[in-house]
Amino acid sequence: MPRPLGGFDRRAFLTASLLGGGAVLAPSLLSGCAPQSADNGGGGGGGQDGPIRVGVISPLSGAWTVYGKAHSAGFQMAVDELNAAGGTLGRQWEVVIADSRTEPQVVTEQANRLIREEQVDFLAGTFSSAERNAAAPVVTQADKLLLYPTFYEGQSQEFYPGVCNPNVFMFGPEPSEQVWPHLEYMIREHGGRFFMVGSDYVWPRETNRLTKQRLEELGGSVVGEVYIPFNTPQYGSLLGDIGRSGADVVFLSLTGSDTVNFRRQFAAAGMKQDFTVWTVDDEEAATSGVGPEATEGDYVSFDYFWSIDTPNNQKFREKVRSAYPDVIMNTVGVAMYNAAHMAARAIEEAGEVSTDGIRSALAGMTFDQAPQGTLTMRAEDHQATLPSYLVRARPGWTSPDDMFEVVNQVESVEPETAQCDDLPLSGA
Amino acid sequence: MDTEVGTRPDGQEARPTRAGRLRALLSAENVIAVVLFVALFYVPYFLVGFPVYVLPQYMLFGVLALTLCLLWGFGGMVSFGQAAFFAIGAYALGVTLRDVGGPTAPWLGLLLALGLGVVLAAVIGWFLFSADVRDSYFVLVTLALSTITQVLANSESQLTGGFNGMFVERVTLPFGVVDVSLAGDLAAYYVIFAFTLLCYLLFRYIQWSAFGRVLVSIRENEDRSRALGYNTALYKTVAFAVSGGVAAVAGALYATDAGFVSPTLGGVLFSTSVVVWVAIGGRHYFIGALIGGIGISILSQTLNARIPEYWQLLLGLLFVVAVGFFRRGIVGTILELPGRMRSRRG
Amino acid sequence: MAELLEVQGLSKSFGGVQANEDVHLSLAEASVRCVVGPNGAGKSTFVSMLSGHTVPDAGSIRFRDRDIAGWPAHKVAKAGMVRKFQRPSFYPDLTVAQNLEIPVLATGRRRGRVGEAVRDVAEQVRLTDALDVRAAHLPHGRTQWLEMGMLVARDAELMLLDEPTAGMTPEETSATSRLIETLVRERGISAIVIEHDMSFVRSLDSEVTVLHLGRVIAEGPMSVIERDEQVRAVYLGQEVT
Amino acid sequence: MDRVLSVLLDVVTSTLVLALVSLGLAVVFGLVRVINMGHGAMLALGAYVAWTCVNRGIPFPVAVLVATVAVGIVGLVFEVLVIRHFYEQPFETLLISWGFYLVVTELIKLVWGTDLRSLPNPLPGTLSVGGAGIGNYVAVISLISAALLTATALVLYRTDLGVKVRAMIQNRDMALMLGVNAPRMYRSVFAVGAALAGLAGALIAPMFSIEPDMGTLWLVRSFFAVIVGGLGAIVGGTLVGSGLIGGATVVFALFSKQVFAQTVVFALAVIALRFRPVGILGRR
Repeated sequence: MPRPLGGFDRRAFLTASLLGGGAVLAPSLLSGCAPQSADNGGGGGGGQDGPIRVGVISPLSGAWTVYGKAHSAGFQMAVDELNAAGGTLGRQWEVVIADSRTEPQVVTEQANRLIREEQVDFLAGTFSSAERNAAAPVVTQADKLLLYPTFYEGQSQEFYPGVCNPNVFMFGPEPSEQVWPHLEYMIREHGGRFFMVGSDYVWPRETNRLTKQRLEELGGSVVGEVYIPFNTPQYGSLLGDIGRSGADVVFLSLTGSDTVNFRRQFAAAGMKQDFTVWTVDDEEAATSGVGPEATEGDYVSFDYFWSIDTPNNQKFREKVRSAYPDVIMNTVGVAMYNAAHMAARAIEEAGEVSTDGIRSALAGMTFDQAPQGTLTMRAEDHQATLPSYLVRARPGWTSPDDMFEVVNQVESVEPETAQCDDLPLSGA
Repeated sequence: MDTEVGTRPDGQEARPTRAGRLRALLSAENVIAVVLFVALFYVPYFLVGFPVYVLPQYMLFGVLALTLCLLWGFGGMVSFGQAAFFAIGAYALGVTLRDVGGPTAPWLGLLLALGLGVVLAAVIGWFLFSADVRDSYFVLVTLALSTITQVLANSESQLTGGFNGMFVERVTLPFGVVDVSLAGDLAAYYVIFAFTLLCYLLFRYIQWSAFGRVLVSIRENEDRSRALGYNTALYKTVAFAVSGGVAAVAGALYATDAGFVSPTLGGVLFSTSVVVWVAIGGRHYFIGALIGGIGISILSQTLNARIPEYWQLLLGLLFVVAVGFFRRGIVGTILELPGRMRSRRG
Repeated sequence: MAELLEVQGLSKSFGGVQANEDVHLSLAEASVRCVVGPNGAGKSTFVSMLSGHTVPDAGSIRFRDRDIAGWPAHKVAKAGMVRKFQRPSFYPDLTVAQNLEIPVLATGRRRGRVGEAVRDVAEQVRLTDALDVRAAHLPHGRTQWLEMGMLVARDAELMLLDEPTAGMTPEETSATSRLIETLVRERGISAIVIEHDMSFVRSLDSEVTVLHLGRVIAEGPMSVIERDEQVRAVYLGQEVT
Repeated sequence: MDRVLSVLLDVVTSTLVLALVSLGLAVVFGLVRVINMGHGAMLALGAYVAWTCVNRGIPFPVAVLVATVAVGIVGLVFEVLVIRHFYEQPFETLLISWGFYLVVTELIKLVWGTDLRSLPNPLPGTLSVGGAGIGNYVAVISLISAALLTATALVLYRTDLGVKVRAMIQNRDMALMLGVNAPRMYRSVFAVGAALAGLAGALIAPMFSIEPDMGTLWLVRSFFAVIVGGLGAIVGGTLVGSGLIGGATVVFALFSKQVFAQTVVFALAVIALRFRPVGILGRR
């Protein structure tokens, strides 16, 4: 087979460089034919007539595909409801879904595409904090909004523009909403010595830091804190450490396949009988992955569960069953659903589809039709005030329908104020 | 003139070939390169918005493919760790901008990226090549390199921002009298276009140089080259260092252009994508690797939205075919088509 | 005048098996030495130690008054002693011209002179007609010549030729011996030739060193060697004449 | 004392589980010199086949057998269609088997979807070994791993077939003279390697998340286990390599952060490769 060795003699080399050089010089000679100015702000969306276009970025392939279905379905469902009711300001809604492939770098690319090419009016979605951070500079530069649905570590100025950003709204719970309301219950029922196991990144570290702070105020203590690199298959040594730690509660913030692997091995080692497990990651989809025997009796806390019995949720469940029977609905799907409805109300209130209009109308808005109860978007830091539920996995559950029973609930938790420099967050 | 020497056989048959025919073949490669760069140059004249924003990033992926092409197509070393260098460069610029600042920080960052890429590759390369670690073993080590890079980038959040990633602003590069700001997409486009062209010419120069020829001889028969007096470990180390350095600078430019860096950029998944690009584009021609990197990125972007499952499957199948049965890759095959047709007629 | 190569007390053992023991050899400028011996005599080990592919346990290899024992192969080659392998080793996917270009580049010639040197060597090893042929397509005999050409192109002062006529027709074999003679005469290159083919050795008409069980058992012109009792005993059953 | 014993137990089980996962890789690499990057996809395939069987009401042990055979057949087909053309090119086989990984992983996604799956633990409960607890199922698969390693060793060193196979490693031409049908032998070895991957995938399925990419968890680890262990030293090498990669991670994690433990072990593996390119127990 031929291989190029000296496939480039000097003459050809010079010719090629000259041609290349010529090409570089050419445009300056062709006066009046300058490159078209590519403005960075993107187009003005769909304008003030025609459909309202929303870009949704979901992890439809890659490591977090399992969450992606509920994520995009939640938004789509709300939009279908809005359209069935005649749209907003007399305009229909259009959703453009983009796949993040669970790669933050792809999010940067897709956020740009949605804004510049698809001319969407605003963005919703992204899944992990990394994905949100990847989209944030893009929306900031284009002055579009991002409605973010996922439970996350809370806002702190050092992670600007991913958080503390006037263009970003948080529809999911942060640790003071997701964890704090249930600490007293757990200490009372199972004891205050916590062993913390998390994936090795910001969300678990921050969640654990806040949990530890509150736990110690309540008289509890942390007897172990371990962070696991992603994609760790075996947990032998860690299980041993936990076994010897004398902990009451194993507090888990592992994610992805690691949480499944850990919990299955934890159960197989017979450790469930000695320790109480509390996870702040494993919503219905991940718990399904772990399976009934390895999860029974374990605690999970979120703002929403499929099994909570509010009137809103009963209606919501019916709709999901008929529209998306295959989707395991969860906290992020519901947050996407809420985000769409609240955005629609904001547009109506503002009377136009504009970043400033939606932003100022969303700030402070209360939405009582949320499946989990009543939700308020705090004006000050764009953090949703949410209900909080602590549930326990039933023995021998077979599906999300009978997966969890609620053991502790708070109707509305006022989250800690975000650690941002300039509050309230408002458009520049 | 040494034009008669160092020419390439055209086709499989053992027949002498005339220089004119070879020249035609040579120019096919150059013509494609010129067409590609002229086309890229004029893209902003015809398209606005997203393509102008995203193409520079794909060009940098193309440069990353070039660095692997040097190693694999010319040096016979497959690296599953190119993404690691790309990410290290990206973080180097990001950290410099964040922690040093000032008007010269962009240059410092690019320099740091280059330095880190070169030094890391040189150290790893010399460590392994001097003990004659090669082929599959080398692949495994580079695989470990990207694994470790991703794990550390995730874990060392003080430095890298961890899993949540690091923001990198669009830099302004002071060129003595003028400052070139990459803040506008158009400026970023042409700066990265120029960088890509420069890299392509650099790699073609390497190919043409004595170093490049010796590198190919090492791919063909390392023992022979060594027994002719070449310190082959040194040659391979230099090739690896050049490749690591260029990959790191490309990564730094990517960081400032995309505005965001996260650990997956250095991971195994991205590293293996680079191998796929180069295999399908054609590993024996730099232009093949470049087109592979840019073209497959464009296709991935468009097709992943439409047929995600089937596109990945198709890519996997294409890869198997390219590696096993179709080693010139797509561009290589097109380039060698005229020669093959002529030799069939002859 | 100092000898080109002076080998003394060279020894090597592999896992208890003594491959070479106290081997000595000296070679003058522009001369040829054949090293013969039955299978397992230690010829390959000997040549590998000379070329730097095997590190000797003991002994010295003085080449142009430098002790190169234990040097890595590429430094030995740089010093001027270049090896041809038993199985022809070249660049199969490159053309003959490119094969010859690589060793020329190693001599540090200026770019403009490379082509000339390549054509020059090609003519010497009768490959001018095949410059643009891929080396893999050469017939076996010609690949041996190609590899020898590569040593010449490298400006070797001493060629280590490990079985240069293996797989050759009788005509090619005699042409090879003429080639070696020409190289010695015209370019002043020396050669150490490891061979099985006794008629080839005879036709070279050079000094011969006989190895047996890793030791030198005889040394001298072929005519003397052939009458040596010990050599005859070693080759008993094998064809010497 | 208790702690020492329990750490020891962790080291042993970690080593044996990794050895189980790596054995198929070791057999293929050791005997036919193919670095099978598709190994991870074969593990996943084994897990999915077992999952499907169990969900159809087939008892777990039978499901494991079905997975073993099924993946063995997939390996055989892959060998016949592709791999056999490339035995003399270790580089190409490595890359092609990576392509196999990409293709099979995507096929798994198409057939089974991307939801996380799990298999119930077939042997719940624990047993106590001198005060230290260990899960029944972990104990059983550790024993199975030990048994498989022993069986492999017996086949290779105590049977006619083993002699032939080892002759083939040493010298292909000589093996031909001994009447070994090399192509058929290669094919069988590759299929056996695939079957072992399927077996391992099915066996570990109850302890792990079953998902299309589950093989990536093991990719680098098992390659290092095999290669660091040693070329040609199939059983001992795998054990030593797994001990270094799996066991050492456990030990390092006692004193340091997990990240550091994993990084150091990889770095050690690279250094081992540098100074003993043929592996710790390997021979050229």
